[in-house]
Parts: sequence; structure tokens; C-alpha cells
Amino acid sequence: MAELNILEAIRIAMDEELERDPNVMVLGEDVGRKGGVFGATEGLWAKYGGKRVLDTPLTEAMIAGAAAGAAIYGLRPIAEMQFADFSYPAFNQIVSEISRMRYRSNNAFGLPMVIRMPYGGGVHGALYHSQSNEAYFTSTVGLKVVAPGTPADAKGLLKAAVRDPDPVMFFEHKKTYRLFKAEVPDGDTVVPIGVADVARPGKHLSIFCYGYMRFCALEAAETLAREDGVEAEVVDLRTLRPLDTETVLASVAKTGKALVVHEANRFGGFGAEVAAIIAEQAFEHLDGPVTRLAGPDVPGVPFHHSLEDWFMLNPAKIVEAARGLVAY
Amino acid sequence: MAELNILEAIRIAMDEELERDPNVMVLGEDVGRKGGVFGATEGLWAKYGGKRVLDTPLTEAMIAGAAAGAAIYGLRPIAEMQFADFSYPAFNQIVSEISRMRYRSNNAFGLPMVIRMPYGGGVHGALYHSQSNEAYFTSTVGLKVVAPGTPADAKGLLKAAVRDPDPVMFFEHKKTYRLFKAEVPDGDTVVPIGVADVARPGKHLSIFCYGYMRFCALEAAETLAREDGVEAEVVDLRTLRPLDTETVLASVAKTGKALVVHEANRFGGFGAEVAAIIAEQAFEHLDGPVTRLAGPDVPGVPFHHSLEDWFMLNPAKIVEAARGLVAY
Amino acid sequence: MSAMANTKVAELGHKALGLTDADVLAMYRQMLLARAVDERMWLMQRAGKIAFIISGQGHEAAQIATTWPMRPNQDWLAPYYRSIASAITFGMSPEDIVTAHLAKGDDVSSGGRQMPGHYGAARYNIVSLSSPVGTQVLHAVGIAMGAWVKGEDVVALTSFGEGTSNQGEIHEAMNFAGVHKLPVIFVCENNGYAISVPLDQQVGGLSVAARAQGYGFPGVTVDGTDPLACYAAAREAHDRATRGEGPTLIEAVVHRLTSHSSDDDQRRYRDPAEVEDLKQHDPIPLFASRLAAVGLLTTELEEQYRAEVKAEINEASKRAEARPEPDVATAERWVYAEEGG
Amino acid sequence: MSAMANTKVAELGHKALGLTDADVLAMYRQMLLARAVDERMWLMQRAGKIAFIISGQGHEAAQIATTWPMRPNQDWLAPYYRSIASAITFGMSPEDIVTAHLAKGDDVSSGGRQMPGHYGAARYNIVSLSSPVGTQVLHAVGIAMGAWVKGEDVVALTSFGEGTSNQGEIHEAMNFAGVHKLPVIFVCENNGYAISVPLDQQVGGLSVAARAQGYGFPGVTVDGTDPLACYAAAREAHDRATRGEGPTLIEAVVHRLTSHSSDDDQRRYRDPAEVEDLKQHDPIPLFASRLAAVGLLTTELEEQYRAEVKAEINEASKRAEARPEPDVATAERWVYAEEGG
Ligand SMILES: Cc1ncc(C[n+]2csc(CCOP(=O)(O)OP(=O)(O)O)c2C)c(N)n1
Ligand SMILES: Cc1ncc(C[n+]2csc(CCOP(=O)(O)OP(=O)(O)O)c2C)c(N)n1
Ligand SMILES: [Mg+2]
Ligand SMILES: [Mg+2]
Repeated sequence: MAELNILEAIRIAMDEELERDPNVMVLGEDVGRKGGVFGATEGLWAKYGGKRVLDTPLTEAMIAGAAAGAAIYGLRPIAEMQFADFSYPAFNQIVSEISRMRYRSNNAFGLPMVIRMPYGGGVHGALYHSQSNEAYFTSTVGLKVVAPGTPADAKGLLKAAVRDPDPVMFFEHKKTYRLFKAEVPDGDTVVPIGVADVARPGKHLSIFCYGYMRFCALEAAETLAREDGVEAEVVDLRTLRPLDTETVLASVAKTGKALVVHEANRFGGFGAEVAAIIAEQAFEHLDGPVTRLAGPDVPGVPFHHSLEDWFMLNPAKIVEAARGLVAY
Repeated sequence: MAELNILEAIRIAMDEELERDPNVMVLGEDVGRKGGVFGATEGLWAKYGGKRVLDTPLTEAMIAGAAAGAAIYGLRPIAEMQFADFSYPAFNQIVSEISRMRYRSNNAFGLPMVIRMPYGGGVHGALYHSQSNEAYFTSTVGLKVVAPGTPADAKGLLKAAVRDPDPVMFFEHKKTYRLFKAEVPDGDTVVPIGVADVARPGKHLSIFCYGYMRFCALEAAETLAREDGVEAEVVDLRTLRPLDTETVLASVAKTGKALVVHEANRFGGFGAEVAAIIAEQAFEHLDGPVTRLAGPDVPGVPFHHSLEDWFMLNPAKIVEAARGLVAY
Repeated sequence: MSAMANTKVAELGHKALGLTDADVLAMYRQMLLARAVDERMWLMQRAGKIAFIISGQGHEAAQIATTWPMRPNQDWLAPYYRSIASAITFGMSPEDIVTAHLAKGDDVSSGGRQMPGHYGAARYNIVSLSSPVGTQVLHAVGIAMGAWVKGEDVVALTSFGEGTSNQGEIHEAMNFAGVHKLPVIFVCENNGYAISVPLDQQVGGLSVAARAQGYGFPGVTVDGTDPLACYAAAREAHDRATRGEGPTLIEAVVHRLTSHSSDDDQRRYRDPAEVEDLKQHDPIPLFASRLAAVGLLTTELEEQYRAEVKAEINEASKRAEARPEPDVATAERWVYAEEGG
Repeated sequence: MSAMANTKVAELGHKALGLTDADVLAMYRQMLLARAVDERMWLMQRAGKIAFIISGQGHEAAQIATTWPMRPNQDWLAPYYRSIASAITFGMSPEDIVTAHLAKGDDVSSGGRQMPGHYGAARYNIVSLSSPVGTQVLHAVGIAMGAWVKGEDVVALTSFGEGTSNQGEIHEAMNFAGVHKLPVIFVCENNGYAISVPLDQQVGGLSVAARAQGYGFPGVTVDGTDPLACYAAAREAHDRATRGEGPTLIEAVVHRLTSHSSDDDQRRYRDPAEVEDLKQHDPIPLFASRLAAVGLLTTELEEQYRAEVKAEINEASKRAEARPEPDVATAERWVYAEEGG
């Protein structure tokens, strides 16, 4: 067991996968010599060379599309979008091609590939370096979408993603990169895609979250326990698509109350799907309205620190929302 | 009053807006000499010339981005994406630029422009000429999203969209283009954006729908009334963003049961947001689970007619879902 | 190369290109076959048996000749919707093609899921094609990148129209291929129209080939009705690619003999005289008369080929029609890989 | 034009370009001003007053000279994040720029909503810039299209880096501008790096200017440290545009004197000798010595300019710092137009 932060866990996962399988390669802007703008690929270029750890031109469609071609050819590319905000030039490749290659070819072609994307706010990145745009991808049939919240999950899920026969969008919350260290099992431990994690068991309400919100929700749960005697169950979804509906519904069956939390905008955000599933399939268990706590409906995180603070969720806002729901 | 089909209503709306305001222009692939692949712009090129009705190169990012530039310059462009499925190359311009130009510039620049997109299946168009991809746009803050279901709404809402100070995504269901004729008020009748239409009042359940589903839901409601004595209230949302939450909630308050219907895929579809809003804000009125009826979670409408029939919603499927909910 | 590619080879001149008499006759026969399959698709469309057809008529010489140097089971094709003849060179049989157009359940391209014209088959190294134009070009580049990363000898060929050449992805693909001298051949089949939009409203500068030099590799324009000119360009491109010298862009100037598709009527936007003149640019009689002029194609041989091709397409259609329809129970499958799949 | 643009004008040679002595001195003074503002931003960043800086140092000559022919309140600028000097030519004051970097509530670019470097101001005909690189290029083309549709005399200039030149949108923009000969000037400020990725890993063929001919308009490479060479190219481009002859692509070869941004450390990927050598390519001393050599710039004048510029940036900073912070109550506003807004 090593104590790692999420950034280190991601780097080690890539290193081990590059080592394990000669078909694995990494490509993206500045991933080579510089080691990535966040350092996620540091050292890999020197170790595996400039072809397997490839600095691409500044062209996201090319990164996604060439990765798809390489996957057709038999490689297992890990493509990086420098920021999730900059994945839109690649949207056509991701949605038209990558998500549906297997379906449209009736299983003749599968695309084992990963697209890693740093996302999320709270890092003074303003409108275009802060987006939580997972909903575009969670609503795309044929993609898998993963968003880890701990170093162990980051490593284990990235390994699972690399080995998955289908394309996986891998969302890394920038604010969590160096937020904390935690134990990560050594070696080849894979965390399966599609399985949520009950990060904290509880009985009075369920908080559904992922990524950085896991950290915030756990803090909020501590406060609720300490100050209110409320035991919140924190469910870290980890995989957003395919969603672990079973774990979600089991938690609601237990607590009767569901708070869905994400940093992304509310209207049409991923939380809508979670809420809609609960509303439809756990109707009889609900002791209060399925409640969503989400980023405000503005087109991006504004830059000035006071505006950014206004935008961002945090433990205090979760506590407040939870109190409202518990009191219902 | 003239009897028009939706395609004619759309063409007349553009004609009248081009006539009314010299800043209005139409641009897109084949919109000029050919008059559009569906004929929506027929006659306009001859009438207004090749600059105001401009055949562009086969480049969707350019169509959206140049329309944005023209809107900055003071024009009111109506851009056409030949099929909604082909809007993805323009996704970066639509999401990064068009949706947030006003917000990011603190109101210095607004973008009065319309993007028209034929969408929807049932026309033997398979995976790439059948998509109902409205969720990508309804979850994008800063866009308005409209999806008319009648000729009068098509005309009136398109006029409203052209005159709106903000960008409007205008979804035209291909299957409705020539599906039926109905009365359309002559002249300059504008249908306001953001207002739903109670297409049929009822009391036993509410069916929320838009586009082609309005037609199907109304047929289903007839069947339910005739065969089951069930009075379904059919609410045509018409504008998906901003959603007319008030009308939605008022209907649920009346009927206690909500069936949300759309052709798009279920998981992460627009219906999730409608369902989540109802679940949260009408919790006390609900006599049954908010139910969604949607297209199956496959990456696109498959081609073979039997597969397409399997995919498509229709009145019979709506009747069946409604019966299930009413019986709850 | 540019000069050679632009000039009609004297007499037939195929031997100078390394082609035997048998080769050029085989090319011709394959043009006939592609045309026969294509024409049969229109008949079946008119008969209501297939819903849609998008045609390769007029493009056959360019397609067969540019794919001719490609090595079976080694090189790759990322085609476009007019690539009926290219797909045949890569191994798709007339029966495969009719089956796909009929959307039968065991169609190799998609099991009836995709529209006609969406070629693809893992078994023939043909990448599955979608509808948004140009996306396949990056796949070809990605395959070439994969081969380059692995140090393997593979050439990827991709084809697309001149309207499509303006899509942003094409730029990104060509630039990247240029940077790393990837083994890829870009074939632009320039038929002068993108549905209704003519070249001068579509392509700034009017030449697609001219763009290649902006990426640091050769671009050549060839007469796409002349299979030998196309072959010469493709042969050179393939040799360059396998020598590690990088990509080539071939712009083959062809004529779209039909409307854009069965949903289109080109008389609405094309000059009647221009439509009338199209017959003069049909690559099949053009090549036939050249082959006849040098004594390679006799009337008997021509008749024999036509009879064989007709029998082949008749047989193919019969067999294809007898194939099973897709099973609706499978419609939900293969969104993701399945256990044991 | 290409030859002229590539050749250093003999002596100073500004008169042959239609520039007066006062003009070239004004250009020089504006370079000093842009640099002073830029350096102040770094100081404020180190002092913790601003969160982030992305610098135009090394690009000033190219920016000031290419924007010099643009007509105030008539022509348009679609800038990029290094366009500090271009923004100044178009009318942004040092105070505007400092205010934006401090994210103050009345910052003209965004009211504190955008990161530093995201220039824009409706009042100066500067299009609001976002972060995804290259999107602004289509906006410039759209403005030019608008003017063309309306028959109005407007030129749009847009700038971007050589890494960005590979984005698909640039291709679509240039192609469309080429098709209709739109009045737009594309300025690529080629500093040899896209963050850490050097030109030879980035640009197939190594020349951005070479791409223009593929769109049917001229592309010229100029020494971006030489304001007169840049001006000559821009003057010609502007004249072409207003004469209806269409776009021009100017590739100005410059040197990025700083790291990519305050978040980057270029010593991690650039050769130390190369970093050391950058001083030799600073356009400000280079131009100063040429002005001095022909007797236009005296020591006194240089000192006077430097003093004025220093006073100006001091004053600007003081006033900018005193401006109000954004009001959090406004954070939700202007998602859409508001009644009476
Ligand atoms: C991204 C995208 N936009 C629009 C279309 C609709 N469309 C299909 S084919 C076509 C014209 C293609 O022209 P060209 O590239 O010249 O090829 P050709 O059909 O002439 O061979 C268009 C506009 C599409 N399929 N994909
Ligand atoms: C679409 C997109 N992808 C990635 C980035 C991150 N990024 C910001 S600047 C930059 C390099 C730009 O290089 P270049 O175009 O040469 O301009 P320069 O900074 O050298 O002036 C990158 C990769 C971005 N802003 N937008
Ligand atoms: Mg064409
Ligand atoms: Mg650069």
C-alpha cells in the first residue's frame, strides 16, 4: 500500500498499463516531453519513447479520431483532452464514431480506448477551464463514463478503462488531483466499471455524488452526524454510465430520501437522470422529494474569486441541502 | 388562415422574416439553388439572391461560427444544419461560443441567431439521419431550444426565434414535415418562446411531449378516451429550454400522474430533466411514479424497417405506458 | 510524379507502370462489375426493394485504379459512400453489397443497421463507415499511426469527395499525417458537386490537390476517368508510403453520372447541357475504347465479360434476397461488448 | 508581395510604405507601452494580485504593425490571448487591460468573468475571446461575411498561434473566406511552440503561410520582429481586402520570450541555449537600434517615451486597482438578454 494523491495514482496506472501491454499508447497535447499540463504523464515519454507517448498537434478531433483508428488497428490508446472544456472539437468523432462503432458495425469493430479529461472548477480556470460537462457524454449511448473520487479508484478504474473492450470517458476532477493522499493497493488492482461505492453508510438520507463531490459529501456527512445527529449515506457513483442503479435504489430503499449532488449545471445535468430513475423506480420508498443540488445555471464558472466561490459547491451547501431534505 | 403543413409553415416564416428585416439571412448546405434537401428554403434563393440565401461549403463549424460572427456584426442569421445528426462538427462553436457569448462578455455581445435542425426518425434514415439529439442542447446553458409540433407553432416560433436576442436551436421533426396540414394564422403571428401548450385538457394523467410526439400523444389520448374512459392531458412543451415549468407543474397538480414521452434515448434524455423537476417540485401531488417513455438505449435508429419500427415510439406504445401509469 | 500523373500515358502504356495485359483487363472487368452492381441497386430501388441508393457511377476507374496497389489483408481502406468499386477491390463481393443494400440480417457491413452505401467489413480490412462526411479520414490516419507506432508495414487508403475535403477534420488528419510522414493515401474523388453545391462555391482556390503542399507532402491531380493515370499516382503513393516517405493526396477528377442519391434530382440545379454531356465522361466506354484500340479488348471478350458480370450480379441478387431479415430480438445487442462476444 | 514582405526594407524605408517619421515613432512607443503593461502584469501576478498571466512579450512588433492599417470604429479585431498589443492599437487602454487582469466588476472585456488575456470590447470592435483556441477565426470570417452581404466596407483581422493553425475550424474559415474573397486578414503569430510542442511536431510542412495557396489567396511569411516588414504585409493585405480581392494570410515569425503562461516553465522542454538566445530576438531593442541608426530615435526621446509609458502604466494600475470588485449578486445575470437590457 502506498499513500498517493489522485494525480500520482493516475500516472502510475498509465505507467503500469504501458508496461503491461505493448498495445497501450498515450497521446495528446503536451503529454510527452512536458509530461502534461498537470503532470499526469510525467516521466512516461522518457520511459516509453515519443511514439508510445505521443505529443500531438493541437487538434482534438485528430486526437480522438486517430485514437479510434489506432483502436481499430488493434491498439489500446489512452487519449488526453487537455481540459474537458476542449473536447468539443472532438465531439463529432466521440459521438458519431467512437460511441457507436460497435453498434453500427453489428459487433465487427469495437473500440477499446480511453479518453482522459481533467474537468471541474475551483481552480481559477473560469468558463473554459472549469467545465463539468459529463452530461454530454453520459447521455451518449455507447460510451462508458467514469469519474473517480479517490486515489485507489482513480488507479483501479483507469486500469479497468484501459482493458475495457469499449470506449471509456475518464473524468478527472482537477481540484482533487493534489487534494489529499490516501492508500492505494500496490500492483494490478482493477476497480470494476459499473459499480458504485457506498463511501459511508447511513440511514437518514442518501447523498449521491462523484468526483470531487465525494470529498465534499463525506465532509458534509461528518458535520451532519456531529451537529444534527443525522446519518447520511454517501454513495459515490464512480461510474456514471452504465449507472449502478441497483446500489442507488437499495440506498433509497434504506433511507427514503435522496439528495443528488453535482457541480455541473442543474438543468439537464447528470443528476436529472439519477433523480428520474429514483423517482420512477423507488417511488414507494420516497419519504421526501428527490432533491438535486447542483451548480447554478450559468454558462460557466466565472473567474473572479468571489464569483467562483458563488458557483462552487462545498460541504456547507451540501449540509444545508441535506438539512432541508431531512426536515421534509 | 391557410392550411399548411409544417414544412410550408417554416418556409413561409423564413420568407416573411427575410422580407421584413434586411438583416435576416439564411445560410447552409444546399439551402440556395436546390432549396434545401427537404425543400424548406425553396424559392428563397431566387427571391432574395445568393448572398442572403447562401449556399455554404460542406462545413458545419463554419456555418455556425460565421453565423455567430455575422450576428456580432449585426445580422440575424438563420443557419441550417442539414440534419441534426451533422451538428457535431459545429458543437464547439455552438457550446463554447454561441451559448455563452453574452454571459462571458457581461452583456457586451449578444448573438441573435437561429440554428434550424431537422431531427427525428421514422424516415428510414438509420443511425445518422434520425437522431433526436436535443439533450445536448437543452443541457447547454445559454441556448434556447424549441421543438414545434404544429404548423402554426412552427411558423410562430420560428418568427419568435429570428427576433429573439439570443441563440435559438430550432428542432424540426422530419416526420412531421408533411404529416398533416392545419390552420396557420396569416401574417405576422408570433408564438412566444418559453410557453407550453396544453394541446388537450384532461384529468387522469398528464402526457408531456413535443415535436412529432405531440401528434402521437394526441392520437393516444383519443384511444384512451374511447377505449378506457381515461382523459389524458396532453402538454406540448414546444420550448424545451427555458422550460415552462409552471404549466408542467400545474398539469401534474391537476392529474397527479406524469408520463414524459420522447423519441430520444432514455438515459440522460431531456425527459430526465422534466421528470426530475416534477419529482422534486410536485412531489406532494404525485399519485404514481413519474414515468418516462423514450427511445431504447441504443446508439441510433437502425435502418431495416423492422428494426426502425422497433425503435420508434407511436400512439400504441403511449397508450400502453399510459394504461400502466393510470392503473398504478 | 505530378507531371506523369497529369499526362495521359502514351498508347496504353500500362507495361511501363508494371501492369500486364491481364491486369488491365482485370481492371476493366472489375469496372464493369462495379457498374453492374450499382445499376442493379437502382433497379431494386425503383422496384421498392431497397429504400435508398447512393451511387458510384462515374467514379469506378478512379476507385479501382487507386485501390489496385493495395495489398489484401495487409492494407486498409476507409471508404466513403460512393466507394462501391473500392470495396470490391478490397474483397467485398457483389453478394455482400446487395445484401447490405437489402439490409439483411447477416450483411457484413452492419447486419442491416446502416443505410445502403455504408460500407465496412472487418474481414476485408474495410473500416465501417458512418454518414457524417469525412470522419473516416482520421480513422485511416489512426490506422497508419498505429502501424507506425508498432513498426508494421501497412498502408491505409481513404477516399472522400471534394465538398468533404473542406471539413475541419480533413485538415487535422492531413496535418498530422504530414508531421509524422504516416503511410496513408488520401483520395479525393472530385466530381464537382457536393449534392447541389458546385466546386466554385465549395473549394477556395478550386484545387484540392493544392492543399497537400501546405502539409508537406505531394498532391496530384489526375483524370479520374483514366484508370492508368489513377493507377500511376496510386502506385507511386503506395511506394512512397511503404518507403516511409509519408502521405500523398490524389485528387481524381471524376463526373457524377447520377443524381447525388435516389433522394435527389440533379436537374433541379445542374444545367441540362451539362447533364447531357456526362455520357462523354463515363470511364467505362472511355477505357473500353482504349483497350480496344490497342487490341486487348475484342468484341468477344467484351461480350464475355458482360455476360459473366450479369450472371454474377443475377446470382448475387438471388442469393442476397434469400438471406434472412434481421431478427428484431437482436436490435438491442452490441451497444457494448458482450460476455463471450 | 511575397518578395517584398520577406526582405528587410533597405535603411528604414518606412516612407516607401507611406509611413511618416511620426508614424514609426508612434509604433515604437506603442511597443514600449504594450511591453510595459505586459511586464506589469507579471509583477502583479508575482505579487499575488492577479491569478494568471499569458504574455505577448516578443509578439509586439508583429501585433502593432499588422493592426496599424486597421481603421478605428470600422474594422474589426478577433484577437487571441497574446493580443495585448493588438488590443491596444484597437483602443484598449492600459487601464482597460489591467482592469481585466484584476477581474474587476467594470472590466470592459467580461466584468471579471473571464481569465486574464481574454480580450474583447464591443466599444472598440474587438470580439470577445474565449479559451478554446481558434474559435475567433470563424467570427472574423463571419464579420467579413456580414459586411460582404450588406455591401459595407469593413476589414476583419484575426490572430492566432501556429499550433492553433492546425485546428479544423481554421481550415473551414480560410476555405470559406477564399471561396467568396471575404475581406479578412489572418495573422498567424508563429512563435515555434504550442505550449511545449515545437513546430516540427505540430505543423506538417513547417510553413503555415504555405497553406494559403490551397485556399486561393496569398500567404506570406514575415519576420515578426520587424515592424516594417509586418506593416508592409498588412498594408497590402488591407488594400487587397478593401479592393474586394479577398483574404491574406500573414505568418509572422516571432519568439515567445516568456514561458507559455504563468502556469508554465519553459525550461522543462526548451534547450537552455535556445532560451538564452531569446534576448537576441526581442523586437523592441531591435527596432530601437534601427530607429536610432537612422537618427529618428535619440537617447532623450527613448528616455522620454520610457518615462511616459511608465507614468501611464503606474497611473493605469492605480486607477484599475481602485475599481470595484464584481458584485456577486450579478453573477446570474446576462445568461440571456434581460428586459430593457
Ligand atoms: C457532416 C455532414 N454534413 C452534411 C452531410 C449531408 N451530405 C451528405 S453527402 C453531401 C455532399 C458530399 O459532397 P462531396 O464531398 O463532394 O462528395 P460526393 O457526394 O460529391 O461524392 C452532404 C452535404 C453529411 N453526410 N455529413
Ligand atoms: C481547443 C483547445 N485545446 C487546447 C487548449 C490549451 N492550450 C492553450 S494555449 C495552447 C497552445 C497554443 O499554441 P499556439 O497556437 O502556437 O499559440 P501560442 O500560445 O504559441 O501563441 C494550448 C494547447 C486550448 N486553449 N484550446
Ligand atoms: Mg463531390
Ligand atoms: Mg505558438
